[in-house]
Amino acid sequence: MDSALIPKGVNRCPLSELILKLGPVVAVLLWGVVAMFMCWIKGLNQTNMNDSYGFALWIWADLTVIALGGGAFFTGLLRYIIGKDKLKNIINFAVLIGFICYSSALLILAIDIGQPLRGWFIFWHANVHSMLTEVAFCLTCYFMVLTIEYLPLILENRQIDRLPFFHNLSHNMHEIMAVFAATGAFLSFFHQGSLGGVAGVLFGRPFAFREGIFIWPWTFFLFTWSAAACGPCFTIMLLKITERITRKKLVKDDVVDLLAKIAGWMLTTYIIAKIIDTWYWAMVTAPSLGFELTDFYSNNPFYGMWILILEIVVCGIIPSIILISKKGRSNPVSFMTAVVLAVLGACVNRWAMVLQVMAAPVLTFEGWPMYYPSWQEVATTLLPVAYGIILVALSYRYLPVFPQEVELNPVESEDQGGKAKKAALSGAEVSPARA
Amino acid sequence: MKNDQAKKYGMVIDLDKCTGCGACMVACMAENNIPFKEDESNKLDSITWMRVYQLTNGKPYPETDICYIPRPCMHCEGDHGHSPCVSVCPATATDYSQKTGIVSQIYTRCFGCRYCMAACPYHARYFNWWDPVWPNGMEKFLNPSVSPRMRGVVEKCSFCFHRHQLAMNKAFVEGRRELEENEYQTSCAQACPSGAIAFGDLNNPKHTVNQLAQPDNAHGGQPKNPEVFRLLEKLGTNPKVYYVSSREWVRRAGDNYLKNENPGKAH
Amino acid sequence: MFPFNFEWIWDMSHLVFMGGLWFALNILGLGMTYCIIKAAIDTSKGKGGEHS
Amino acid sequence: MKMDRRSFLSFVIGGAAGTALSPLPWKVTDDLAIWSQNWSWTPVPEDGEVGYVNTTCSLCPGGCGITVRKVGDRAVKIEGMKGHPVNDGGICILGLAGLQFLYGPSRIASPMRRTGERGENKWQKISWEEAISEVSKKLADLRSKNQSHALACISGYDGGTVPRLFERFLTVYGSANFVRTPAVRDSYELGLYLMQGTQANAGFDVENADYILSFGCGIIEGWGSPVRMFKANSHWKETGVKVTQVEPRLSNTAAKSDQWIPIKPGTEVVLALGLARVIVDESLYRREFIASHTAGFDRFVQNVLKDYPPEQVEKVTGIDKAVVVSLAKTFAAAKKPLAICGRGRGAGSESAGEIMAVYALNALVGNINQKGGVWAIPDPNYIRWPELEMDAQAAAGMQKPRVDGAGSKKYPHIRNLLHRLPEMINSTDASPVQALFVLEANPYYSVSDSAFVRKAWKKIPFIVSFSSFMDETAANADLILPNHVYLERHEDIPGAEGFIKPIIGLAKPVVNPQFDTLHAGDTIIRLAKMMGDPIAKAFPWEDYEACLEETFGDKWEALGEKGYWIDAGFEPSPWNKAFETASKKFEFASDDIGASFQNAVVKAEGEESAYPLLLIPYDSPRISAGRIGNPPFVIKTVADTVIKGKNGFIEVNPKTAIALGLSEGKSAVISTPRGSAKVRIHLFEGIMPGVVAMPTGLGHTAYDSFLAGKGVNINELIGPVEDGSSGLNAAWGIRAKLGKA
Repeated sequence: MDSALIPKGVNRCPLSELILKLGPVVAVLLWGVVAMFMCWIKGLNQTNMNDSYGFALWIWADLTVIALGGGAFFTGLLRYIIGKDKLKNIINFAVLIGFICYSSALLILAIDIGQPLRGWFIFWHANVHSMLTEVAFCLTCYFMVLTIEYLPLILENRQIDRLPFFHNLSHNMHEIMAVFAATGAFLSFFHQGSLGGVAGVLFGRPFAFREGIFIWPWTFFLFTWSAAACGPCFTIMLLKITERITRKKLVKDDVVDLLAKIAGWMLTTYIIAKIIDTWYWAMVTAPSLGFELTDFYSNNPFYGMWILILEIVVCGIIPSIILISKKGRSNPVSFMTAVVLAVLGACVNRWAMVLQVMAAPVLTFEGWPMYYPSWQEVATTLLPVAYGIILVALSYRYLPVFPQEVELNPVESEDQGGKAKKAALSGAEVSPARA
Repeated sequence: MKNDQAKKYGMVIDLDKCTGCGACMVACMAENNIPFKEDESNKLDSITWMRVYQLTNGKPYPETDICYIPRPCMHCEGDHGHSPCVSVCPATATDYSQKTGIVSQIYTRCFGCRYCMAACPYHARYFNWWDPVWPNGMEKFLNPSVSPRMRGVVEKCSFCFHRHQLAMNKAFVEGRRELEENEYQTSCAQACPSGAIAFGDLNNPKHTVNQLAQPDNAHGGQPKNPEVFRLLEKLGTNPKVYYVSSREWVRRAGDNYLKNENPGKAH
Repeated sequence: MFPFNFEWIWDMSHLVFMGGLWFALNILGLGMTYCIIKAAIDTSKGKGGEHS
Repeated sequence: MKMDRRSFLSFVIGGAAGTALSPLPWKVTDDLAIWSQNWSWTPVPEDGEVGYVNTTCSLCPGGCGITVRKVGDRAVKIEGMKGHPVNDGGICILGLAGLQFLYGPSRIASPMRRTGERGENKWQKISWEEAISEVSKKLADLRSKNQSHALACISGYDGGTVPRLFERFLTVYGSANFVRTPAVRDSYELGLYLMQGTQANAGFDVENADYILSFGCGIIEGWGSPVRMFKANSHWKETGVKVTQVEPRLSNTAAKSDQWIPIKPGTEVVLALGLARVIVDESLYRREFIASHTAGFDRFVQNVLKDYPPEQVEKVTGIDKAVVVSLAKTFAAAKKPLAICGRGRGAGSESAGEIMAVYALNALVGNINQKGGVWAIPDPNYIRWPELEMDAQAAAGMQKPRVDGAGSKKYPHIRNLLHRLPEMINSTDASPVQALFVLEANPYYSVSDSAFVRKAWKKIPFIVSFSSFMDETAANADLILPNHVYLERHEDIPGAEGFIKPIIGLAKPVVNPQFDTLHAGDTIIRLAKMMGDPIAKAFPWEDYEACLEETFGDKWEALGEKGYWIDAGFEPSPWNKAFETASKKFEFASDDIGASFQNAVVKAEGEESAYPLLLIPYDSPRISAGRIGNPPFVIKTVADTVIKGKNGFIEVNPKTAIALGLSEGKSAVISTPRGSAKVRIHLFEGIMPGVVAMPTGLGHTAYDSFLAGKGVNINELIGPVEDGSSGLNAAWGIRAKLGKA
């Protein structure tokens, strides 16, 4: 039915099957949309946030998707600036994931603020000293970059590509993509960093506060670093899930391995830096403000010492070791474990840097306030997930997201099918497909 | 900026006198059009610009002791006006006035990101989770000098800044540029039946607050009076609300100390 | 954001921050303008699409 | 086909680009932001000319002067009146919230007649003419059946022209049953009468005392005139006057005191007499007073004090005997020590024994009518209306004994015994009260043993409430004749509780009446006129204002200008003229006094075996109890360890709680011989183990949704305990048990 839109040389399930399978996802999406409008119309009393938890699930989700969407900028940086050419086989997917993550982040921000109709004041009345201003500006600009990076892929749709103008536009954009990617990397460095700065500059909150260089607290660099480390892992994780769902190999192992190896080294260096940061904070920064490390961890189930161990040891050191060793990467189980743990690590780090910052009492006569999200918060947080699944599914169906797909999954009816399939089976030796 | 004209309005609250009666809280609500809901028992979404906390010395009966501590906005000066909340507001909706030392909040500019609340260690900032609703007829007692806030914005104690404006207007008409101490008083300071709250210009040696707190401006306004302390002094927020207590455990409760730390007046 | 917004001050923070911002925006804007114009020229020359 | 698609795409993209470049989206964005800054449902207060009106607050007997700020014709803020002799600019939490009464949702907007069952809250609006004539008919009917004495009036106050008009109405109608709600002043009056022979109110020169020994007085919770006491407390801090607070719970007062001595509840009198014993024993008393101006000292010493050696005191009160001795020495060593009593706010009476034991302490140190001591303050006797002409019916009615028994042989010196009323009604088939007026009181809520009160209430056929608010009493009345609130009416407010100078405050209308209400003074005058002679004759005034003006005569103008009248030069009578007892001396002992001391300790109701704990009520400065329901602002200040949602908390010492297996926040059931209620546990180190405490003023069923349904009305759990000698309700708590819910 929609075969005219589907890229040449690939196999796609019937449209009806797609619609059937996406049905539940669309339902979740609609649930999220209902919750979103409830928040907009009735106000944020629909949430379980309160004056102690001004930042909660949403801001955590925001920081997390941006960190995990960091795969786009880092892969772009490696591909276009550093020149890791091999990565062009995964860059489209990375950009797609990045686009989803960033558009989701912007949407969540639009729900999260108390006066969405005035949200643009953050630009108009910008306070350049605020980390959040930096976040907003860089985030928006980088979202533009992602759109610019995603656009050529859309233009490569079989039908659109037939129009000469769009074909040329796509071509031209590819030509100067390095410029956009460089801008994107610049912007990403700052907004990933300023998201870390958001917590790090809070000198009234010793749990979050860090010293640093010039105006940037250490968390600024740690956030950028961890996004560069965990973002690619997230891209790989989603790639593996996509491959599992489509029951196809979409990107060759050597590409994934390269990305994973780089991510592994990033994660290793990150976790070393993070350990130093934590140690300095626990031994110097916090004590100078009257706090001992144990003061920041409570015996309640949400904010126990386990969170620190989980973040640094389980989701930091362990995946680092796996990802930097060839053996670890070559075993599919340990490889996936490492990738998932790295992703979880970013989530846990952002959780601590948002929710625990809110919860850890500063005044001596206050306790640990507890928080659990309302269904409206959960629904609006799941909304981007549903939206992401749909966008991945549609992009996969109609756009040439994976350049190696045709080669790896030759369609039997075509002439060279048999050959290509044999080649694919022989694995990594196969040279990359023609441009 | 002419330094000789710069005021630094601040408060000194005598915790020996404070009885915890709560009059300051209601005086504030009545003056500043603070909304109220049917259920205000969830203190995490209950707007109280001025909130009286109850401290205990943690000792068992009968050695237990209680102290009440009223907590308005501290109007932190931080480091040269770099107060925790002002510097983080992305939309310049809150500002530190070098002229008065008052941290302002522009409700119509605020778009409700709540970053300032995350920044404030004193929980002095409140978000309007709900549309403010006054029962039919009760909107009649609203004070026209203070605009009621719409849902979705952050609000906090303003040191009754509108009273400063009114007093300045009056002084101007009378051809004066300076205010007398009693011409500008916050609603809570005026109401406190115990006279526990003193308000005035910390820079003016004639004002009670200066005499009580003896702020050391060379050291971020730290009090020279040994019975005076500020909340969370170590964080460097440099608040302009000072507390007096003759009880050592109360002064110690004002800040965090390491287990073996001697709570002297360390710098 | 603009010098005519009243909270604007001509200080280092604004120059660095807003300078960076406008710089990035300009690259993106100019880059896209270049691509679009070039695509239009290419198209008029008969390149691309079904014709290629 | 190809061209079509191309042109369509061009159209869409071009259109979008065109719209984006036009001013339209920017204008819409801007307008939306401006709209969000001016939401029509967020009120904008109307501006206007600012003015100030001085008046007197009558929310409690404190008698404070207040200044109301007005903008146009709206009252926007209440502040303390500067220079007022009682509160000099200060104001309390309740007074500050006064405008919430004026403009509040529980105001009654017009006279109303009940249409459903009592308490169903079904009403029919009626005219004032109709309302008053309905009362008139009922009363005429009652009177014609020689039942005039079956009319009763429960009033929240008895000083000033309004309650006196009501009392006058009852008298000329033929009923002696004007009953004022209880207060600790009943006990003080009794003590002053028995020991000094004077009919007077007690004044305490707290500002000049140099040591304060308080037997459970809520100095911070609203005892006496609250703002004056706050100021005194600060004055004590400044001048180094030490305060010792004796009570089982670490109240705000105890927290502010220099020394908190926890005591087993109800044994304060034993401590007072024990202290007296030490003072006598060690000859620390002031001889110049004892020797020349007292009578019965030896008898006091012999008869009473032999029972209270420090060891015995320790056993009964739980206070270490060394503490008892040192406390006595500290008290006696002070130059101007002052002992005061009256639990909490003083909203209830105390036993005669306790009051007189404390008086005796003051007498031992000679601070009767002295600087820094206890003064007898005479009534400012300014209401001098024409003599009543009583017809036979009235005279006959007045001969009948009061329904509460006050002034009878059994209770000779007492004027009001409201707690006895439910019992008197419930103990007979036909209620001795056939018609009830309720003026500025909320007995349906505030009289203890609520279940019993409700039973009695049902037996009263005709109940008229004069309340301004839909309180529990109004909600369960048959007819409501709503009074103006205090900010809408003229009224004289004589006296300020515990104040040392005779003073009369004047309440003035700050704003016009907001609803179709009528001044209770006018209502009673109009009722009297409608009932015709001889009742009408007793009310010769055209209206209440004329009455008030005539009452004050030449003082009226000055009163109106200043807002109050004070006998600034008042000094208490010197010792040689002060005492009007038979001996013309301060009497330490008489038959009445002896009996009081013999019955000194008032036991809590209930068996210890069944009810191992003691439940005591406590007053919180942030919860108004009694006739005034807590307004929204003040409710907002109540801690979440007192009310959470609708749940009320009970304070329990952790030791007690552990023994019962209860922890913080857990639901529990508190049971007493009078009732039981569901509560939540709040662990509090400041309460004596074995004692549990609940706040007064909660558990309302009426008023507005801000107050109703929150917490428990402690009167549901506590019943009256009569002081054996005086008949006053001296209940200070009740035995109780606490179990898991």
